[in-house]
Amino acid sequence: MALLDIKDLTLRFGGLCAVNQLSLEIEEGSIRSLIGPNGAGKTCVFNCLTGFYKPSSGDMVFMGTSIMKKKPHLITHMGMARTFQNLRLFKQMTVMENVMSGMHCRTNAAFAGAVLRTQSQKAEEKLIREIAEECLDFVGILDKKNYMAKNLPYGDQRRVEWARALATQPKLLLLDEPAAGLNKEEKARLINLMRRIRDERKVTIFLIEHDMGLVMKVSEKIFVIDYGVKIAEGTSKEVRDNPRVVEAYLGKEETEDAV
Amino acid sequence: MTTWEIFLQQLFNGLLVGSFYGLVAIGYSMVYGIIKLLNFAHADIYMSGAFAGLIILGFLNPYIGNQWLGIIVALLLSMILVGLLGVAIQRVAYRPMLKAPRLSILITALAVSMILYNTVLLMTQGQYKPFTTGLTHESFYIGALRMTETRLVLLIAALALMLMLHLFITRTMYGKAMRAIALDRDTCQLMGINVYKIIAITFFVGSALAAAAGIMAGVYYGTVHFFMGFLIGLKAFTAAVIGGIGIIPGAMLGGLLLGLLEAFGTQIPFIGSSWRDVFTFVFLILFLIFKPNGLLGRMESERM
Amino acid sequence: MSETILALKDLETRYGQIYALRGINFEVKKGEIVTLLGANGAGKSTTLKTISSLVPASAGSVNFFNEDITHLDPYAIVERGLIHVPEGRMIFKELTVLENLELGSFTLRDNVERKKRIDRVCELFPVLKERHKQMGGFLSGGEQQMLAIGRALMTEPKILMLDEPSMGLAPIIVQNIMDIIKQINSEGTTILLVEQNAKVALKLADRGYVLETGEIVMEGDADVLSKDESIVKAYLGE
Amino acid sequence: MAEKKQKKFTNPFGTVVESLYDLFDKKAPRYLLMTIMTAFLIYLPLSSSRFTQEIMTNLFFYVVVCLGLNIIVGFAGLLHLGYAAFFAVGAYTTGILSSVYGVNFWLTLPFSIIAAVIAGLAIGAPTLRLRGDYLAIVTLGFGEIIRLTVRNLDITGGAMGLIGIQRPVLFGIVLNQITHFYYLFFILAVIAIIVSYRLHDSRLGRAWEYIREDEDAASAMGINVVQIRLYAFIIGSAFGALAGSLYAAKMTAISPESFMFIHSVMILLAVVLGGMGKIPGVILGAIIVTLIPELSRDIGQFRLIIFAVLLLILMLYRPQGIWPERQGISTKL
Amino acid sequence: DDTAAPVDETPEGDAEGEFEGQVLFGIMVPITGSEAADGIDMENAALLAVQEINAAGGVLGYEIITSTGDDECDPSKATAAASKLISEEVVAVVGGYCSGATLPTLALYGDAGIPFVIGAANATSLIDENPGWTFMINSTGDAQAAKAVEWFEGLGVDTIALVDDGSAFAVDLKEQTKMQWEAAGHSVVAEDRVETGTQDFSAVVTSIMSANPDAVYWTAYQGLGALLIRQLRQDGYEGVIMVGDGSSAQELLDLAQAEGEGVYCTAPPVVDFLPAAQSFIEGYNENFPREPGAYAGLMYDATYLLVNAIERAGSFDGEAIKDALAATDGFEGITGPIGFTPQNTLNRSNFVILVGEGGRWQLAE
Ligand SMILES: Nc1ncnc2c1ncn2[C@@H]1O[C@H](COP(=O)(O)OP(=O)(O)OP(=O)(O)O)[C@@H](O)[C@H]1O
Ligand SMILES: Nc1ncnc2c1ncn2[C@@H]1O[C@H](COP(=O)(O)OP(=O)(O)OP(=O)(O)O)[C@@H](O)[C@H]1O
Ligand SMILES: [Mg+2]
Ligand SMILES: [Mg+2]
Repeated sequence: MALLDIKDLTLRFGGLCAVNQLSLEIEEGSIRSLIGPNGAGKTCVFNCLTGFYKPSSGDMVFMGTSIMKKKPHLITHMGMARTFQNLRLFKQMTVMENVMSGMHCRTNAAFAGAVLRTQSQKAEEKLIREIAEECLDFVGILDKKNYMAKNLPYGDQRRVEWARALATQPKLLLLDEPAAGLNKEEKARLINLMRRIRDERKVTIFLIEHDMGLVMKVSEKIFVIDYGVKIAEGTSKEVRDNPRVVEAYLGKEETEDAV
Repeated sequence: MTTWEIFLQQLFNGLLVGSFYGLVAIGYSMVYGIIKLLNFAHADIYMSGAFAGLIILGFLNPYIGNQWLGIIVALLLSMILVGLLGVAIQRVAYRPMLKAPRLSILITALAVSMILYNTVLLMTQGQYKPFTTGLTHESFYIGALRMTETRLVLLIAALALMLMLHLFITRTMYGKAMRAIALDRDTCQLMGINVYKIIAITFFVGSALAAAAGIMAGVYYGTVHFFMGFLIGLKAFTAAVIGGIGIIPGAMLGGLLLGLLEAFGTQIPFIGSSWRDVFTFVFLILFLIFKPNGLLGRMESERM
Repeated sequence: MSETILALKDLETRYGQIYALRGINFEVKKGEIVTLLGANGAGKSTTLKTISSLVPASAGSVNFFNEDITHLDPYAIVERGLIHVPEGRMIFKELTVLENLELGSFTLRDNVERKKRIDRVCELFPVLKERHKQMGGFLSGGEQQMLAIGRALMTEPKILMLDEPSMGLAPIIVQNIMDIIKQINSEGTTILLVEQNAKVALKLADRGYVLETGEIVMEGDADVLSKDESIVKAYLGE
Repeated sequence: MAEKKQKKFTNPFGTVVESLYDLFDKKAPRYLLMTIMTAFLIYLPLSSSRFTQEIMTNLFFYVVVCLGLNIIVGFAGLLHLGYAAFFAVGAYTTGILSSVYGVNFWLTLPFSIIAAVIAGLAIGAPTLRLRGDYLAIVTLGFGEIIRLTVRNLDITGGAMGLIGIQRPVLFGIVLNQITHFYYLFFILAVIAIIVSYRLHDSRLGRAWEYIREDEDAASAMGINVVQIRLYAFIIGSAFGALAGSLYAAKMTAISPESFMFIHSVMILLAVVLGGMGKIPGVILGAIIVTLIPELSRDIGQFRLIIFAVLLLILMLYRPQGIWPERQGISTKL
Repeated sequence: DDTAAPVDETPEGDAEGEFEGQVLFGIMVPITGSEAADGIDMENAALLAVQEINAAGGVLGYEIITSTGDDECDPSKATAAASKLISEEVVAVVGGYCSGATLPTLALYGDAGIPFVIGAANATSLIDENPGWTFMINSTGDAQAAKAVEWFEGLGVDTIALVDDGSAFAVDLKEQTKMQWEAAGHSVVAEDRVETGTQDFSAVVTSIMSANPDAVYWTAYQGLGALLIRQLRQDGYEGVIMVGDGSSAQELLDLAQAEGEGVYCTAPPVVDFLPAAQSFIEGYNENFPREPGAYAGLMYDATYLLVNAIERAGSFDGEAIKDALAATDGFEGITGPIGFTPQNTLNRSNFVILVGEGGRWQLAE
């Protein structure tokens, strides 16, 4: 059975149908991409999956459980993590603290633990730090752990977001335009990183991206939506040759400009 | 009094008080709308306005008397004066704080409030002052409604001021600029908007309207006092929130609604006037729970 | 050779202790499209922000039509005809498309002229006409970008500075936007363009500068740059 | 934009203060300084006047309530304008139990906390999803509701308030001297400081900070925003209630005037002035807000104006608070 | 026992140099906050008394100096103010305006062994909290209520409405009046309350108008009282209006303007009608830019009474002063003879009924 199964998902804002009867499956251990024109409803799909928007109808089944009515924090708890299209770091906090936030849902010390400094609370704190450092190391910015997040260059801020998402120890990672604003070189590293995340950490990846070169290189299967409706799905070649996709999204120009 | 008379009377009372609330609430809302500041000093601006009106009317009395002509001239002069006071306060205490954390500017507002309030306290030695006018309070009836000329004129004046403001906001670029500044100050600068000038205008208008309300209250109630702003400040603030804070028509509507609500709420036997403010605040809380953005407020829609 | 209208001299900008610009010099001539290239954090956006005075210069000067505008307020710079479309589009999300456009011409008193300009912008971007009553925040990314450019055009600027106009846009829209920039330029507006997508940028531009950690490391005509080996390696790939 | 006009002077005073703060932020000097201060404060009543002790007791009380409010405002970032209501809840719980039902003072404390938790839940649960300033007005309204209610009810003694609240007895000694209360409030303040520090450096403390910084991102990280905020609300309220109970015991008489809006505002003022979220900052704020008006009593009628002007200048001079949470690159961890 | 000793050295500033030393009196009144007006007035009266006494040679050969503790009409500020006075080792304290704020200080003065003469505050709850060191020279609420009931009955009133502002003092008077009025077989047809700082009374006025009582009794202070009177009259209320001692200042009539005509007041002995007080009024007007308010006379008396008691005690010892105060009998103050009940309250009712005529208070009796 697929890790994530979206069935007839529909999201309406008043009269606007942002996502329309969308169905798709993400298999465990895969890298999948979602593309489509601006305003097609891609981010809305992520927002529904992570509980930020409440879908009007349909069903989303994650690891065998429906997450239709679940709050964002519970969904994260179940093993889904996301990054944001416009960076949403804790800007005034250090990189380390940012990443430590990911461990919140895997730990449980509360008031008593904090005030009494119990043994288990101390052990937990230690674990949180270890995991956070490990995740920072994984994305390659461990050396900047004590910087305040807002002082990092854009590219590094993106990495903090990835590390933070990884620290929640997810099964499924949703990346919303991770390459926006990155240059060539960084995009290449991003591809490498995504593969490592999948292979070394066994995390399934679901990606939204406008950089077609990157998308085609990294994902085995691509879904294309337009006006919230799925208009195509398949391998990068299939998608690229699909006339509907070319007309709605790619345009006539050559598009292999990435990487 | 029959129930019908009480109803009519309270309807009118509610509208009149509500329009005072509305005038003060507009200032809260405008300032909140443009720089997201809960301007604690606004209630004291209202109070200062009343005192300015009293003093100016005293000066004018020998020349043009203290009936409607005198009152109107005094009203206009003190609106200008207090408007300028508002601008000056803005310049000294708020503008340097625009980049600071939002709660810090709340504290400077508080400091300004304390300064204004205590200055008037010192000057009046804490005494109530009579606001003497040459108006008579002879009453007449409109149907079953007992009415005085003063009340009628004040209500009309308050509504007219609100209407003028509404036109100013909707018919000129200033209104749009104010809303835009509220949304994003930096981008406004990139549109060639002199943000500080617009903020200053906002303070001028808001303060002038509060002053107008203060003077009207003085004329209507006949006394002024350094403490007079406090409660109406709280109420107007509430009205602004009910209407959807930052939204100017909302403030007017919220003010009127609150005035009516209080007028009728206190006539419910169980509530009575000792529970009036409890009633107001319970209503406010319930209202916000069910309509978190106020009457005219929109859900802020943010994209992830 | 046409006249130089914008000149930066030894411009330096700091964020606290961090130097974002370490003394850069360049100039833009009338009618040109000039592009700034550079890696993440090189200081491209900071350069534009310093020119438009959103962040203060710590040293050096900016000259516009031979006037020193380094220490003017941003709105005063706009009044002189230099306009900046910032990173991330920055449209007013809770105002309608029409209101956004109107605010673009805030400095203008003449309502008739304002209407004329709105019509002109709508001609360039027909989508905006369709959506003129919609809240800005509900537009899609590409439409927001068009609105941001259209709004900037409302002032009829002498120089238009665009910061990454193609970021986050679908390929088909990127092409569209670039065409429009070309058109605006051909109608007489000088353009200073910052782009990650170096390929697209160099294709469009007359000249380019390359920034690295707050310094200009290379400059030249666009077609020369696009053949330069290091540029190809760093920015164009493959 | 405003930066453009900012003068580029570095003020020497600021730098000195800053380096003092740095000193205090390191663990070893901090412990040393704290030990010295504790010793001094324990010794103080032995050689000082009643007035000094009264003021210091008042200060400790303020430290406790400010730290309590700091959990809500500083840690969790919720603007609370009705905090006085929570120490009213504590004070009245103790007052009623002790003066009407004759319950031993110490036994009233758990009830006082429970009452505060219930009040915190009642107001927090439905409203904590409101954003920003709407919460402020709700809490303001709640504060007024509590004050007016205790003023209008019979059980609370109405406008005259409760009188005849029993003095607590500890080890057979009836606590009725100002010195007794000095030590009692001192101990409470020390506990409040320790609890605040520990909360700040814990998972819960970080969660508050995440939510304060970016609510959506926090919930995407698996943080239950409403629940964590509710924690802040409840813990902060409990602080206030405890302080209120002790206050009732010290005053032996309480009335609605002690819980007016202006008190909520003064506490908030202390927190923001000192530096939201920063524990030594909040304590400093409490000191300024209690001591300056007291010490300047002799100035008479001008003192509140002078206080307000001072406040304004301080805030303009240090917009982040006198001792703010952090600046520049953090060296924490 | 910490008996306050007089300060022994003579300060340089003393021009006459005849005094043996100085003795410190405390004055506790609100001089800031919402009740500052009356508080400042009371402070003035005490200062005037001290000035006169010093001019006449001081007390026991000592010059009186004063220290003011500002209670801001707030209980917690009041305990700080009281502590301040106690720490400064005052010999005795005069003052006490807001009953609520005065209440928690009684125990403090008691513990410290400092006699406290209250010039104004008169809620009945003060009696219960008095540890024996407090002396109230203003009649308490019940005496005032009795006076009000008596007067209403004389006017043939049967139904009344009671309005207060929620302050301890006003609620106390209201409760007392209600109890006594109902005990006398009449009915209270409306009870209302307004918040301090309210300007608009239309709700109260409307509910009074619909209950249509023969008389309205306002038990709180003049500022709000004037507003109530104006709004009642302007809305056409034609019954009797009476106000309590909190509103007995001339200010009430100034504020109520034309509508103040015919309003009654149960007043403490207001100086204007006291033949013995004429020189006080002159002295007050000379020294301060205002008219003496309702409690100025009592405060002036409180100060003189204290000095009198010290002289009778022959020492500055707290215990001795307390005993002397308790033994006071027929001390002739400008407000009338003063003596105390076993509970240390005034042993007679000193209330008078005033009526507003031509914009001034006149004795109605
Ligand atoms: N909160 C909202 N209220 C109303 N409409 C919304 C809301 N959020 C999104 N929309 C609309 O839903 C549609 C889809 O938006 P979405 O953000 O999912 O697009 P997208 O595919 O991510 O585009 P892009 O590539 O530009 O990010 C758009 O037309 C947008 O205007
Ligand atoms: N507000 C700020 N505070 C501190 N440092 C900043 C700030 N803004 C930018 N910087 C730093 O200044 C440097 C230049 O940033 P700038 O945004 O100009 O880069 P850029 O060339 O536009 O990069 P990108 O392609 O990622 O947009 C970076 O190192 C960045 O970290
Ligand atoms: Mg998107
Ligand atoms: Mg940039």
